[in-house]
Amino acid sequence: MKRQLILTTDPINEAALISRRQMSAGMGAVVDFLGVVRGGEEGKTISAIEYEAFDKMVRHQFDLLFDAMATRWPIESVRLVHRIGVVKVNEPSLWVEIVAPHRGEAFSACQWLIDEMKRVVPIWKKPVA
Amino acid sequence: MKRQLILTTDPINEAALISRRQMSAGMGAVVDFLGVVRGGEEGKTISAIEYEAFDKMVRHQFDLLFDAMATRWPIESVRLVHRIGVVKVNEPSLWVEIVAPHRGEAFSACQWLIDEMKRVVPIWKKPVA
Amino acid sequence: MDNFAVLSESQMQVTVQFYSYFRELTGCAEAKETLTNSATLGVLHDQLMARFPKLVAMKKSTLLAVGVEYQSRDYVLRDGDAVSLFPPVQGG
Amino acid sequence: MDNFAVLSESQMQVTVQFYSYFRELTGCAEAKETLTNSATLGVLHDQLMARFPKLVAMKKSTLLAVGVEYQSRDYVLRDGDAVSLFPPVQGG
Repeated sequence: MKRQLILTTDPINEAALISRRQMSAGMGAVVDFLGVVRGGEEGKTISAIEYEAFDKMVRHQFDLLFDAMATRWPIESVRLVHRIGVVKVNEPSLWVEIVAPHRGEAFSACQWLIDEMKRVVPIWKKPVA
Repeated sequence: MKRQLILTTDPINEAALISRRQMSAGMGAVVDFLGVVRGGEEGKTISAIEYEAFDKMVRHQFDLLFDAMATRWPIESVRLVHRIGVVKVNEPSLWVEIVAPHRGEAFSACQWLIDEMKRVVPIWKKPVA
Repeated sequence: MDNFAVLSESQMQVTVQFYSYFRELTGCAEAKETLTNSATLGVLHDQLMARFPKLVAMKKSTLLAVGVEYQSRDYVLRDGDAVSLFPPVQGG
Repeated sequence: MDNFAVLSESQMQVTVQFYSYFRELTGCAEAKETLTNSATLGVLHDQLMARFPKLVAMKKSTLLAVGVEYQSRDYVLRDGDAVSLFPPVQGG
């Protein structure tokens, strides 16, 4: 399973990421997820979210998650970009892509990865008024 | 809920579709699905799939599915492009996008729409050797 | 009145479209069928299977629509209805 | 040996990093703690809660890591271990 993890303070360039997608002839499904900073968190209006990461542990924990995905689903590739630092409302903070033979495993793996990320990957949010 | 359905014999231009996405400040999740023609269907090597559609009924059945989605999930927009005619191996035949406040509903709605499409929308496949 | 049979007062005519490999099973894309007034979709389906025996093997999985709506075999047809018969759909 | 206390043979020292709002609760990003040899992560946590009482309210939801791995309170620490304490994660 090919894997790519990018932690970056730069804006997420969805078009560029998509243009660099590689998939072989056996692959039938691509699921892309984009998480975008919402204008209101828990009823309060915010202008941005500041993301903090424990970088080295983030990389290790994602590696463990990718290892688990590779044993569980016949995925060809996973790519994940998480933005760190201040991300303004309406801008994406997370982009995830799964390429797999069939849609069932692509959807399952994508949702599992995001759920697990929110459980074990040391990234924290701080709303910016 | 905004809705867009495109049935086309032209190639699916993912980058152009993404560049035309509109989403408001309350939206936090975008799920894009791309279905791609695989090189082998049921063990046989193929070069393409020919898609046939009962166009008028396809549009009506998608309308019914979109109506059901609007009552079931707080989705802001659904866009679906299905290619008709001969689609070569490695080229996308289907593109679906859901924009919603949260990822749970975006994933659920996207998977539901594709499952229902495969149950009720009159489009058929014919492998091309 | 090309292609239309002369109907008695107790008869009606419907058009039938075949899709996907049902066209290969029947050898045609469209047929016109004459039925007794108020005949059901099930009666039409039986009549079509008698005329096109290769449809019989697909009986259980055949999908039936009138216009752009799915209908069951109980559906009561009206003169001029546009019926469609097709195998399970498989888009995507 | 700046910042390092003089240790007896039965003692060890670990560094502790705080993340997210734990830094605000403790007023610092990093601390050094001296412990008895073979003390567990739970002992360290208790010692930190005594030193930084605002951590007590977060006790149940505190995540503990040594290096880049999560560890339980039973984990036996070694001299020089890099420990991290943080609240539930919430990326995405």
